[in-house]
Amino acid sequence: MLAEVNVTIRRFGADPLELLNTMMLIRMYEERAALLQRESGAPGTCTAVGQEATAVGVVAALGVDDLILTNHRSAGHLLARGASPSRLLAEALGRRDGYCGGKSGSLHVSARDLGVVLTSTIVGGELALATGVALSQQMLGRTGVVACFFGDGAACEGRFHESLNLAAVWRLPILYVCENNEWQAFVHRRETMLTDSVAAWAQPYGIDSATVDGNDVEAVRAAATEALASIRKNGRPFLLEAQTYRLRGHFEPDDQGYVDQQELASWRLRDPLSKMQARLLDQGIIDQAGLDALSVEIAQCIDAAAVFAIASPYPAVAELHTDIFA
Amino acid sequence: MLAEVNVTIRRFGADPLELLNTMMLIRMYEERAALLQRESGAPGTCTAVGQEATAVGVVAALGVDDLILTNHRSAGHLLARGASPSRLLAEALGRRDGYCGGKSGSLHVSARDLGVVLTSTIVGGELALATGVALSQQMLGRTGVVACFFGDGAACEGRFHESLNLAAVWRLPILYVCENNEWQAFVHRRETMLTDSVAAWAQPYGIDSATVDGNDVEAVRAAATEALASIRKNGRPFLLEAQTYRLRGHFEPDDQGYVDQQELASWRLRDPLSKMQARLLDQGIIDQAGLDALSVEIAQCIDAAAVFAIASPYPAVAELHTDIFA
Amino acid sequence: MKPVTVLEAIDQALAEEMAHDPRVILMGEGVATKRKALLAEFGADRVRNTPLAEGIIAGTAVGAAATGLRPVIDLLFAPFLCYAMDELVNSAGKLRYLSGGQFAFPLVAIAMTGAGWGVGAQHNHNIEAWFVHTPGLKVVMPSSVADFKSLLKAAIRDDNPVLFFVDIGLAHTEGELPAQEAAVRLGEAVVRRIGEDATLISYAKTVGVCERAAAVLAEEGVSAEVLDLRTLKPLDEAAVLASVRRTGRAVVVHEASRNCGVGAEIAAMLTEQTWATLKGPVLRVGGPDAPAPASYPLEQAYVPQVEDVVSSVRRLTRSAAAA
Amino acid sequence: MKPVTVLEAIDQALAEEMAHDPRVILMGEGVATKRKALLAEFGADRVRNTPLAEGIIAGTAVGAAATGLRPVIDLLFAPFLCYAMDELVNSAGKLRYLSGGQFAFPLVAIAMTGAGWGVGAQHNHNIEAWFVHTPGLKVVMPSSVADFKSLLKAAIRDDNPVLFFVDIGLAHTEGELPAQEAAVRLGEAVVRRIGEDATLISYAKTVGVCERAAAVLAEEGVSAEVLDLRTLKPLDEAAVLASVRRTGRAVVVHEASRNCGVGAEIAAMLTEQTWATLKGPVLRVGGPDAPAPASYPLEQAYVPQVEDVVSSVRRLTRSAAAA
Ligand SMILES: Cc1ncc(C[n+]2csc(CCOP(=O)(O)OP(=O)(O)O)c2C)c(N)n1
Ligand SMILES: Cc1ncc(C[n+]2csc(CCOP(=O)(O)OP(=O)(O)O)c2C)c(N)n1
Ligand SMILES: [Mg+2]
Ligand SMILES: [Mg+2]
Repeated sequence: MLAEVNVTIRRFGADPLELLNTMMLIRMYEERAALLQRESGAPGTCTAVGQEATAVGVVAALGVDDLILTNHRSAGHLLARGASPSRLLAEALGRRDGYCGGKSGSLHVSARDLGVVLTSTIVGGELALATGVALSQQMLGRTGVVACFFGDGAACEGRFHESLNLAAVWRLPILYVCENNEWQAFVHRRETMLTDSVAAWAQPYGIDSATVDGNDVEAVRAAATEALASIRKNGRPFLLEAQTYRLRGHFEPDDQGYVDQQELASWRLRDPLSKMQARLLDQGIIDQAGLDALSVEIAQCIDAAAVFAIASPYPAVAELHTDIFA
Repeated sequence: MLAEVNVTIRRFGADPLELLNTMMLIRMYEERAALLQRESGAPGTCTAVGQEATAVGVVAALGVDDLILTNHRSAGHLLARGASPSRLLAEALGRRDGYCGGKSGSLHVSARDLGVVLTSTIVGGELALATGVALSQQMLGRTGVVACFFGDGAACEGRFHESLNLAAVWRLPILYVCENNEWQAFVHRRETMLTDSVAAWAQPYGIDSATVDGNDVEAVRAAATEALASIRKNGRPFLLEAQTYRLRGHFEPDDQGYVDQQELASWRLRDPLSKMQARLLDQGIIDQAGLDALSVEIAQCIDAAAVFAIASPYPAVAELHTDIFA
Repeated sequence: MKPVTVLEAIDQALAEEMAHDPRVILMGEGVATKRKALLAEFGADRVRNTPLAEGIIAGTAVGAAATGLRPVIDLLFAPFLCYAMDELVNSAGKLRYLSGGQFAFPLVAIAMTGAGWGVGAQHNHNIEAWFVHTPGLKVVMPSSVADFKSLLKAAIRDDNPVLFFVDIGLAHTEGELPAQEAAVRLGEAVVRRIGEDATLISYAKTVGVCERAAAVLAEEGVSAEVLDLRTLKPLDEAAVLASVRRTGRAVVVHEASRNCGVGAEIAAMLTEQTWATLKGPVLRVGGPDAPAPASYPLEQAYVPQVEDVVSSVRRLTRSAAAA
Repeated sequence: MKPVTVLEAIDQALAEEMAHDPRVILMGEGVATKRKALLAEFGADRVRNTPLAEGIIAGTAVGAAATGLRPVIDLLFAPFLCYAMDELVNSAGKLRYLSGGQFAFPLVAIAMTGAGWGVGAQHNHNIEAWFVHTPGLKVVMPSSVADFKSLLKAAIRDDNPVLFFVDIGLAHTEGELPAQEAAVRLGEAVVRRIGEDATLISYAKTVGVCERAAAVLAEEGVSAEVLDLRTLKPLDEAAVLASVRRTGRAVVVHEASRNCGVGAEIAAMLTEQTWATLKGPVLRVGGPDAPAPASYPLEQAYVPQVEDVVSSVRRLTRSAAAA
């Protein structure tokens, strides 16, 4: 039985359960992707376990016309946007039914139909491309805002400076979303900048910014909603920094031996999924049985995705020579 | 009669006349270089007419152990540091007796003996190299600070961001000197950034900064002296922004047809040479006759330099293949 | 018709394509200042001065190209492309492929290079071979006024990223534009002079060097064909092969360093594919493996000389079995 | 001696050179995290994690090299060099020349490339030919564990900027280090297998492909010499010429795209210089002119295959006058 292939943009309603649900899907997807990688030696995967609230909170605030640029840690953004776990996993495994026909693998997945465009695994790549995408929006009279996800590491690349400055001067409709997860591969953010908040770098360009608890999905959604409103109203870019933490390693496998165990433990206590589950249990929106049922349902979906992905054939060798020129 | 070839670093004393004197030398040098370019089709020269107070003020504040990195508009920095007008002009004309044997031409003149190192005409190049030079100073226990001259245009390049951030994190002894001359080749600075002051971009990196009237040589010298003291005391980089104006065109010849004539006129009134001359006349430090004599003396020096430069032969064609590898 | 310079031909191409297609926009450091007529005709929205930052200029072009615009960017001098390599190579050249064909990148990046202005190696570096070596990019480097115009138009209409190099030494040369413009496609070489004994293969400024060499050779009774590649990628292999199969001798001439240059590719390709008909080795005349000096006489000596080309042909014609 | 991997050999070379010369420092994203032993031995001053910004890492290295240090920078994957091109090409490669010899740039930039990890074209792009084409830079790309160690040491002792490429496919291969280390200089090729009928010229991972092809050919009675270039610039022309003058047949093999690759240069050079002794055209086996796909089987198919090399040699040996 193959999982259905979803190509429609997910529209989030007011139901907070949907936020939780999506975060759980992402978590289980990424853990499965990591497992598959270990078992079958699939191409190197970067997960964003611990950062689900940022992905879901921001994407939930977007409209269907808005566009997304993402990077090497894209699964959360794609799944929140409605990507099919089956096709995403197929792509991660380099299979024909993946979003990019298997050519991307897990590192540069775009899904144009979902408005997830031009994913680059060059750190900073998304910052350089976002201005162009936003210029198209602006000049071609499209209303959608461009949400550009990037890390605290990308903020150290020169393109961050060039992109923010140009976006400010040209008043481009970009929501810069910095997922400050305290890590830049194997380097702690603290070693790379004197400030703790990347948002502090936005103001001198004339870009408004805000910092939000990136592990609180409802807070992120609210902050992103406000930021988007500000962009649409003022016709100026905005930088939203989500303060979060990369709970797994840089890529799979990574024993995280270099991570301060106390810091890691303290952030584990702030796991965005547990946080939201506790909140919804607390508010009586769901009970433990409901949660368990949800877990089972999502696990089944991920199982089906894995079956689909593994069953999907590799692309034909002739594909080596296609899609080079238009 | 050839002008003497000066290879010693100029040491500025307390005498304000020396500042004026040096500014006049630079002005006459650059005007002659522009003239020679027109007449003899010498390689494209960028002058910094109108910015002499910045060059002289900063260089006068440097010690002999300090190093300088500069760019395409380097004549002022070099001459203030004690470069021989003869050898500099020879270089601009691509002659054998130039500081770089004629291979540089006017655009990338280094003079290692004067501590003017690694001049790059790639805008932003000096920002990328300065961190390394400063790292050598720091690691090899040298006390000299690295003065890095760059324009408002260079501040738009990503390397500005990368350089300042790294210098802040590694506490590198760099005096960043932004010569904000309102122009970036044929683009007005106003078109390229929302802020009027590049110094505003320094603070978020944790870099102290100051803005100074770049057309007042004594003010610049005082500000640079303070900045250098701060660097030596705190072991942290500093950004000094000199607000000035490019009175001639981007390069020679340039009719400046694109320049707002009112803006240009208003800055002509603030010519750093006239300003300093008026001040010294006013203070009775020099009289008009003294000034006239000074002019004549410097003009003779520049004449001699021109004779020297034009008499200097072109490098032998075999030089095409030297100095490639060490 | 009044002769126009290469720079004017470029302006004409830009103006005509911008008039033809509202999606065509022009961006770069000073384009709106220097190309006032374009600014006046098409407005500040479509003719955009940018901050001084080649990376984001290129990145903006790449992002815009993928989403509906057809940007032309003026990156001034070829060495400045070093700041835009990620956007050109890793994004424009690869993201169509890596996305399984979801995006196309119709954009043109213009840059000047070559000897002539004495500006030195940080303004003059013939790096076209880098982009020929790189997947997903096209590379154009014309030699005639007419080609500058028609090939720039073709580059703008192409749905792929195109690097368009302007040889500085040609910038102010004048030429006639044909009354009836020929529709040239990218990837078509042209024979500049017909010959039978040897083929001189070149592009940009050194096409002229080859033409002068051919004239010298003609006096010696050697008839040299001069082939102007015009587009370096895709390479008009058929034209190169057809000529060399006929003449049996080839010299490739360009100002870029020989080492891994376009001449190396053509020499290797010709040797592989025309071995049986070759009367001698394919020879190369190219710039030295050195940065370009600013000093004028050195800079001139950097460029392949007529005499070098002539003596290469002599080497091929005088010894039946050369080397 | 216990066999070590390529990555361990690199670590040993770094450790030994840092011990040998206090001016040697190591910088890069994560070098202090990943090379803990070096950090422990030489301290945080000499083993430096950096912000994520390849341009300034390279620029810092270039500035430091000119003023007394001997930096080694780890730029991770070759495509990331796109962010450091200005510093490597315009500064390290040109500022010695443009300054009339005032500065030298003793630095090494390490980067991985090549198929093997399924990471796709933004991590895997064999761009060594760019740097071979560029003045003022040296380029090293070893194939054996012993060479990774000795050539990295030689690169660090060289007074020029050196690009040191690590073929990903070799990273975890094991090999013995010689008890008595040979002092290898940059610019020396090595014969991996002696042969008489054809020379297989290669570097990095495809040296192994050539060795396997030579074994297959041996069964057919064809004796192929395998030459490992090791250094791509300066190229050991003498070794290449000596071998091909003897065998009269040559195939150049590398994973990088053929178009303007190192194979093109060698083919062109050989044709020019050994024309009289060549028994057939110099052939090239190289990667396609396409970005590297992530999908594992496609990525494997991207790499030159033993069969391609074998059939190229067969083409040369079977037809007296090939093509
Ligand atoms: C230009 C470039 N340099 C280095 C890398 C290798 N790399 C991949 S992810 C990563 C860390 C990125 O850090 P950050 O931007 O904070 O994003 P995060 O991974 O934390 O989400 C690095 C160094 C890369 N892909 N591109
Ligand atoms: C990377 C790069 N881009 C463009 C140029 C061409 N160019 C030379 S000077 C200049 C303007 C520089 O402006 P700024 O940094 O403000 O310095 P200024 O010339 O005003 O002193 C430009 C665009 C260059 N040399 N290098
Ligand atoms: Mg991070
Ligand atoms: Mg300026």
